[in-house]
Order: sequence, then structure tokens, then C-alpha cells
Amino acid sequence: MVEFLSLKDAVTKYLKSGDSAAFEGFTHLIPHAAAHEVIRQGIDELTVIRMTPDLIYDQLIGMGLVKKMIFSYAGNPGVGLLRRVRDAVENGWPRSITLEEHSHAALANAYEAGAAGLPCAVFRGYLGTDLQRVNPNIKSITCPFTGEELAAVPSVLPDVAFIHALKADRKGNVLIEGILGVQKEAVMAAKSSIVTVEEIVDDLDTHMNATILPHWAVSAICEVPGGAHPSYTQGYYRRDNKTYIDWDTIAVDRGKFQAWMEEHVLKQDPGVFADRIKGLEVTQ
Amino acid sequence: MVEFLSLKDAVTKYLKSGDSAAFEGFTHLIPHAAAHEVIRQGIDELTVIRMTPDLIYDQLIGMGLVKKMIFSYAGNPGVGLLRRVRDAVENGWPRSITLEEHSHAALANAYEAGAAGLPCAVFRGYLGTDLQRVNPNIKSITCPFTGEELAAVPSVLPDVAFIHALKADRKGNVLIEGILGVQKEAVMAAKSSIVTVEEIVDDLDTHMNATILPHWAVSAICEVPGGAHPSYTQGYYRRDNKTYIDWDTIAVDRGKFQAWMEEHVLKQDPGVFADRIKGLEVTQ
Amino acid sequence: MSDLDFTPDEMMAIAASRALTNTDVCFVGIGPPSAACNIARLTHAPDITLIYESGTIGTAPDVLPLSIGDGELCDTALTTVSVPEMFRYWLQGGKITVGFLGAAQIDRFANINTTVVGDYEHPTVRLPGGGGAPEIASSSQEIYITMKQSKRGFVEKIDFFTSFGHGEGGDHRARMGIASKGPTLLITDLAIWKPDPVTKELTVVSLHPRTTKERVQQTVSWAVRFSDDLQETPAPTEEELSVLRALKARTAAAQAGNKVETA
Amino acid sequence: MSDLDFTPDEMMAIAASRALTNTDVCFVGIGPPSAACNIARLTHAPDITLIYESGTIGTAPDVLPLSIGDGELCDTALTTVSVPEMFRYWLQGGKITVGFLGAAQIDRFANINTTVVGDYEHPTVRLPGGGGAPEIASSSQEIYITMKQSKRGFVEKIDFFTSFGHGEGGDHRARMGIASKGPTLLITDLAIWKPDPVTKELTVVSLHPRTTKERVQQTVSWAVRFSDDLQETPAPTEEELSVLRALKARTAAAQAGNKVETA
Repeated sequence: MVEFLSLKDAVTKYLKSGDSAAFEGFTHLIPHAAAHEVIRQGIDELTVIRMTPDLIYDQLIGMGLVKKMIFSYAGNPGVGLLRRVRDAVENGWPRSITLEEHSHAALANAYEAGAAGLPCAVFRGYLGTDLQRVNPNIKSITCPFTGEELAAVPSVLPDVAFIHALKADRKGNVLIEGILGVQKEAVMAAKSSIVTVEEIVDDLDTHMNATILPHWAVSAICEVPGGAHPSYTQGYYRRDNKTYIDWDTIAVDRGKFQAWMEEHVLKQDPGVFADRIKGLEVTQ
Repeated sequence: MVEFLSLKDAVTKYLKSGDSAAFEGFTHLIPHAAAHEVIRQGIDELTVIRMTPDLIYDQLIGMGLVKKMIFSYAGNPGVGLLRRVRDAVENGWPRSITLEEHSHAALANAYEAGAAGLPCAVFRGYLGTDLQRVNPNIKSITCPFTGEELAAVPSVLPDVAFIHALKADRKGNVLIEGILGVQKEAVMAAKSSIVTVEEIVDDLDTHMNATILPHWAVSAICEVPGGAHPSYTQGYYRRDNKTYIDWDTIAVDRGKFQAWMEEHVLKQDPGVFADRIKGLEVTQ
Repeated sequence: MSDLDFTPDEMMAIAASRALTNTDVCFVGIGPPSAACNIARLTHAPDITLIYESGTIGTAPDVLPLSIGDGELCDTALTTVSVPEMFRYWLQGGKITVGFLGAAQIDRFANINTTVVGDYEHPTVRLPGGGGAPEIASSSQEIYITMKQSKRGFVEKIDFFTSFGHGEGGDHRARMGIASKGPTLLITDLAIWKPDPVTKELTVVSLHPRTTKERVQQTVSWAVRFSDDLQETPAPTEEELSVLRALKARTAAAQAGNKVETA
Repeated sequence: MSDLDFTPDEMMAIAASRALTNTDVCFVGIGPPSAACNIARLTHAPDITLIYESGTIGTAPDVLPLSIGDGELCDTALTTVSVPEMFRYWLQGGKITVGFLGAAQIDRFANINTTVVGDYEHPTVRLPGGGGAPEIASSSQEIYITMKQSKRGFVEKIDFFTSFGHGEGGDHRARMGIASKGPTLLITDLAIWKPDPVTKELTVVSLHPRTTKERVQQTVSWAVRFSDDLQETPAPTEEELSVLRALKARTAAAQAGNKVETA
């Protein structure tokens, strides 16, 4: 049954050192505020899961909180490589991490299978690729009707799923609109889920087939306006592409990175996100 | 690439004797007009597929056009049994038919797998039931990670899918709203698809995540106002429950059934459906 | 006992409704389960989540639907999802606390048949089939069943296992690899039954008012076990009865006046 | 040859755009493929369907997205579906006529690496990884590739098979059980390449204006095959160039003016 909590209390209550956590968001609705709160609380030894690790996983990994990353595309979209991830993988700084690498199709199916309560996902994939050579969690299964060999990967079943959504109503029903990604699946597959939202409203006021997570399918809701920045929230504010582009010059250098984290994350609280979206607002 | 056709021409063009056909609709949006057109054209030796065969399969079977039915619940919802289906199964009248019986979970997954281009669906089901004893198309598959035995059924891959939808735009993009059923999956899994719609409009005017079949994913669109009657179309007209209740007294008797079919189907054309919804219209 | 007049059917619906709570997420079968679930919602459990297999989540119909996919269910729902999603994410995903089923035949271990009477290949009566029931029975956290008692329905041996209850009793369910609890409650027009904690045989734990053990036994094909601590089901309250009757009246009016009124 | 001034990058984008038709359903990779697809849409193929892996179907962005999930893609799409649905129904379901990919490394049989340079466990450069590419390469009806030529990118042997092209050539793809055609076209800043019908080795079929065979060979690590019937790529037309430049200008303005303008 859902609770309305501060982001600080929600993270303290649900995420423990050593947990597996999925901070999902497919360009849209990336839960930056939640990741920063985890970094402030220094919760470590995490296994982090995400189709498209970008800045927040660069930051979690650069701060040494991650022991393993399960992923399918680790880049700063349209900009380039993730400098902190590279430094961890290539040089073991600040610690070495284990990678479990998949394709998007595999992880999308693995989230779907997790939401569906299945132990594994079955799909047509990895044909002729080297990924199954380096990832023992890619196996195969034979169709009992046609004999076709299909790919199988374990379901994604995180301890905690973090997502950002547009809004919740006062009962705790959560609305996601626009680019949906795998966030609904992440929440349904996880043992617990923390959802940051732009606002809490009387009425979700949307379409009869809209993507809504019922209140009893979510653990905690935290009102954090701007909580996706520099990602965006459909109908609220636009993606801050410049911040993504600028990240490359910060993350390339260990010292610059550490200073930036100190100033923009460790010394802050979730309230700063509301300021960060000024000038990016969408007029509806 | 979609064409706008009369229902008569669409059925003639796409459905052949001996084909497999799915007329889908989960209480909502049942393609009655399309089924009646098939009956008028006397296209026979059909394998019909549907989760919830109701009046139209009672009619197709009572008219002797069906050799096999793949299904998971064959009833007149809330009213009782399907009299013509019973007569065919119990007495072989007007011909005997083969049944391939599944559960809803199995067929829903089989449509999903068909839409996903897979040869089979994998799910947790049929635990302790007798259905796998009587249906050789229910097999099992073992999860390569946990060893759990899961159920597997062949994907549904119809020659032709028939659905009814709310509206299409002039390019042929089709909108489905309300109770969605498995219609999107049926169309995507089928070789060809015929979609009847209430109207053709300039702009679908709906939500950014609405269920829309793009024009290139559909074979033929036929404008048939009222084409779901006595089923209903969300936002257009209500379900004609009385007709469903009355059907039971018609279908129970072979002679009454034949007379009813002669008068209400064989002698008619798709244009009659617009009249049948008079008094049931929803004011939006 | 209450002075109110009520029928066994009304007692059944009301007793069934009382089993549900505000925090339940209930997968609702059509017919008697649907009536019970909506009475619960309209009386003591206003926040209960009702889910119908047509994909409607959190629905609150003003009249009882004739089918599991009436427009009323979608119009009043929190949201409506596709049928594959309903069966994959919501049912198989373990989100349903109570699956509420009806049945044509039931045995003493709460196994259910809604497929055929007689032999499968040459049936005496071809019933509609399982629909959602086989997986509702295995994937819901627990199962409630409601049906009227009759010798035709309460049989020594069901003709077909549509939904697995407790099999041959004891730990048969666990041995089949089914992790959920299975049937924990049966509400009929005469009594409330629960499986014995060890043997899993259905046992009458409460008789409805004006019912006797003899009457219960007369409508059941096996030798009925009664609890040592047999209770009497509290009679319907005035509120329960008036809510039920108003719901039935609204439903009848809506179905009769089908072609006349406009929504 | 045209008198217009244009860069090799512009020629690459325009040559790539010409390969697309009005009836294509194109799964668009970010970067050069995205530019090519949108130029096609803004010139000769206004009805082309562009699909991005973020779930946007039939999108028509006014500026080029920086990522595969910019809001612009959703705002202008026919509809937007979840990512699991995108990969299951639309890609794996066989609905994509052309998958349009970029690459970090490519070999003579159009196999692609976007995973690592060097050894996988101890890479020289850890690249972003495959993302959608492994299954785009196998499930799309055919594959077009666009990337700039360089010895670092056009290698004798790729370090990692992220996406299978034609393997070791010939019928290797069919022998792997992959039913789709695979790479049928490569458009670079210098030339247009197609696989040989039998050996499947990439062969230069058209040189861009002002390019020589020598220049092509200098940027490729293997001995390049040229078609016996080598063509010259028509230079960009004035319309093509102006559409491309206007698109780039709008894109640059949108990204620079990010925090100032309001939508």
C-alpha cells in the first residue's frame, strides 16, 4: 500500500547496501533526483540495472557505489561515451565493476517478463552476436512446436525500482504519459518502488487507456518538481540538452567530476530541482 | 498498404474457403457485420479462432461454415451456453467440428506471441488442469535459469483477422479505445486484416499513447456504422443486452435459427447495422 | 436472527461480500462473484479494487455488468489495459489478492469444472469452458468461490479439472508446484465452507440462518464435514439488503430499458 | 557535377536519404541515420514512417533529436508505445522494412561493432554497446548502414560482433538461421557500397562527386572491391541541400537556446 514520503525518507526506508536497483527512464522521465538522494545517503555495493545508463549511472559509478551494472547501452545519448563508466571499466577507478551486458531487446523482454512474474524472457535475439559469448546469462530454449532455437535471459527482478512520473492523485495512483520506456514494467517487477512526481493532484484527468500504476502497485510517492532534470517530463519541461552536452567536459576529469558532485549533489537536497527547470517549462 | 473497400469486396478479396480466421472482440467491438458478410458469401471449411466465441461463432457454426474452433470460453456472456455450438459438438449438426480448447491466459499469450513474431507463447499456466490432457497443442518448456516448467502453446497466426474499431483517419490509421481485448494483437499476428469502423474522420483526435494501428499494418478498412451491434462501440452506442438475452430462445431451435439467419443475415447487407443501433446511441 | 425477509440467494451474495476487504485487489468472475464484489464495494469496502478480465482495473459499475466487458466497467475504471497485459502483468504477475470464481461442478477439495458434463470427447453437456479460471485459480494469492448448492453441482468426482483447487487434498497443491494458497473460502446459498487446515477437505464452518445440517447434506453428493465449532452466519443487515436490492433493480432496469433510454 | 558547394558529410546524409521511399517503415538509429531519414521525409518521401526505439511510431520531428527519446519525437508521432512493445510487436514482429544503423567498426561483410575496441574483458575503449542494434540487424527486413570512412572504422576484422551482417560472407547469414536480408546498402561520406550478390563482400557501386578510388582505399583497412559498373553519385540538389542545412540550423538553434526559449 502506497505511502507519501519525502524522497529522503523513501530512500532510507527501501534501499539497502547490496540491493539491486533499477533507475529507469528512456531519455524521458529519468529519476535524477532519486539517484542524487541515493548518492547523498552513500548506499553502496549496488547492482544497478538499466537499459540506457546515462548521467546518473556515470555519477553512481564515479562515486564508487556500484559493484555491478546490468545494461544494454551505456552512453550519453547523442554526445558520446560515459567517462566515469569507462574509467571504472578500463582502469578500475574508483573501483572495478562487473558488467552484465545485453541488447535492448533482451532487457526490454527481461523487464516485461519480470512484470509478468516469469523467471525468464524468451525472444528471437542475439543471432550471430558475440554477446552470448561474454554473458553467461544469455541462454537458449527450443520451441516445442517448431524446433526453433530462441534466446532466453533471466527476468529483471530488482529489489527497488526508481521512476519519475508526471503526477499522482491523492490516493497514490500514478500517471505516465509520453515516451513510456520500461518504467511500468520496472515497478511491477520490483519488490519495492519509489516514484517521484512533478505534482500531486485531485484528478489525473487523462485517457481511459492511459498508463496508470494503481496506488496498491507502488511503495512510495515523493513530490519532487523538476525531479527528472536534465531529462524531461512530458507537458512540464523540456530536455536540457545543453546540460547533457556539458556533462562530457565535467566527467572526463576525475577531479572536476568530484568537485561537481560535491557542489551539485552532496551539498544539495531534492528541493533544488524545481529551480533547475526554470526557463525550460512547457506552456501547455 | 491499406485500402478502403466495401465490406463485401474486402471479404471476397481476403478470405478463402479453408482459411483460419480470428473475429476478435472482448465483449466490446465484436465484428458482427463482418461475420454476417462471411456467412452471406458462404465461405466455408474455416478454422475460427477467438478467446470468447459468442453469437457470431454460434451463427458461423450453425450455418455449417466451420470445421475447427480454437477458443477459451464459448458462452453467451451472462446468459448461458451457445446452443448452436452445443448442437455441433454434442450432435454433429449441421456438421461435426473439431475443438482446440485453451484457457484465456493461454490464448491471450498466444495472440501476444503471434503479434511478436514468435512461434510459441511461454507462460505459467494449466497447473493441475485437464486441458493439457485433451489438447496436444499444450506443451511445456523448462526455464534454463530456474528449472521451472512453464506452459507453451503455439502462437495464433490467423490467415485473416477481423476487428471492429471506433474510427480511421483518411490515411487509414485506426483507433481502438475502451476495452481493448486482443484486437491489436490479432491484426498484427495475421497475414491480412479487415477492420470495420464506425466512421472515417480527418483527425483521430486522441491521446499520445492511444492504441492506434498504423495504416501500413492493416489490409482493408470498411466503414460500417453500427457494425459491432449487438456488441457496442465505446463512445458511439451501448451494448444491446436484450438482443443477447433473446438470442438464447432463437438459437435453441434449429428451425427458428435458420429462419432468423435467413431473415436477418442472408437477406441483408452491411447497411442494416446503422438502423440496429437506433436508440442505443451514446451522447458524448 | 434478523426479522428481515431475505432469500438464500441474497444471503449468499451478502455473505460472500463480507469476506472482502478494503485492501483487496479482486479478480472478479461474472455472475454471483460480481454481485458479491460490488456489494462489498457499496457497503464496507469502498476502496476495494475490482478487476475484470476484460482489462478494467479499479472499476466501480453502477449496475451489474451482464458480461465481463460491458461499457460500464470501462467507463468507471481507473484504467483499462489490453487482455494480454491483464493476464501477464496483473494476474500472472501476482498482483491479485483474491480471485473470485463461480463453478458448474465442485468437489470436496474445491476442484472446479466449468468445461463439460460427461466425457470430454462425447459430452452430455458442453459447458462454456474455463475462460480465465484455470490461471485465476493458480496465480491469485487466494481463491474464493461462490455457487448455489445442488447434487448436480456438488459432486463426488468432477468430470473435468478446469481449475485445480486442492487436488486430492493435503499438500497436493504444493506438490503440483503451485505456490499460491488456492481456495480458502466457499460461500453458498446455505453455508460458508473452509478447507480443513490439514486435509484441505471443504468443511462447513457456518450455516446460514434458517438452514439445517440436513438441508446442506441433501444438496451435496459426498458426506459433508461440519466444523466442531459450527457458527450461524449473521443475517443480512438492512443496509446490506437494501444495497443489494437497489443494485439488482438498477441492473434489471438498465437491461430491460436497453433500447429506450440514452446514456 | 553540381556547382553547389557541399561537404562530404552533407553528401553522405543526402545519398542515404535517397535510398528511402514513401512506403518504408524505418527503424531509425540516432546520429547520421536520423539525419538521413528526416531529409527523406522532408524531400521525396513525405509519407515514410519513422520509428525510434523509444516507442515513437510515425514521428515527424521539426529538429533532429539529440537522443532517441526527445520530446519532439513523441509530440509529432502518430502514437507512442512502450519499449517492450516496440521490440516485441514492431521489430521482432517483422513490421520494419528498413533498419538504419550507424557503427563504430565495420568489416567487409558488413558486420558491425559498437561494443568495445580491444579485448572485451580489458578493452582499450569501452564503447556504449549494442542497444537496439543486435536485433534491429536480424529482425528488420533489410539493413542500411551509414558511417564515415576511416581506417579505424573500416577494419579487416572487427573486435566484437555486436550486430551480425553477412558473417564470413556467402550464405553464412542463412546458415545462422537468420531469415532477413541483412545489410543491403552502406552509405559513407565517400561512396555507396552494396554487398556482392554471391560473396556478400561490400563493393563500391558509386563514388561521390570529387572522390577517387584511391581516397576510398586510403580510408579502408582491406583491399576494396569496386563494381565493374562504377557510378558517380549525383551531387546534392539545391533542394536537398537547403532542406538539410535548414534542419541542421533549426537543430543547432534548439540545442543552443535550450534554456532561453519556451516551447
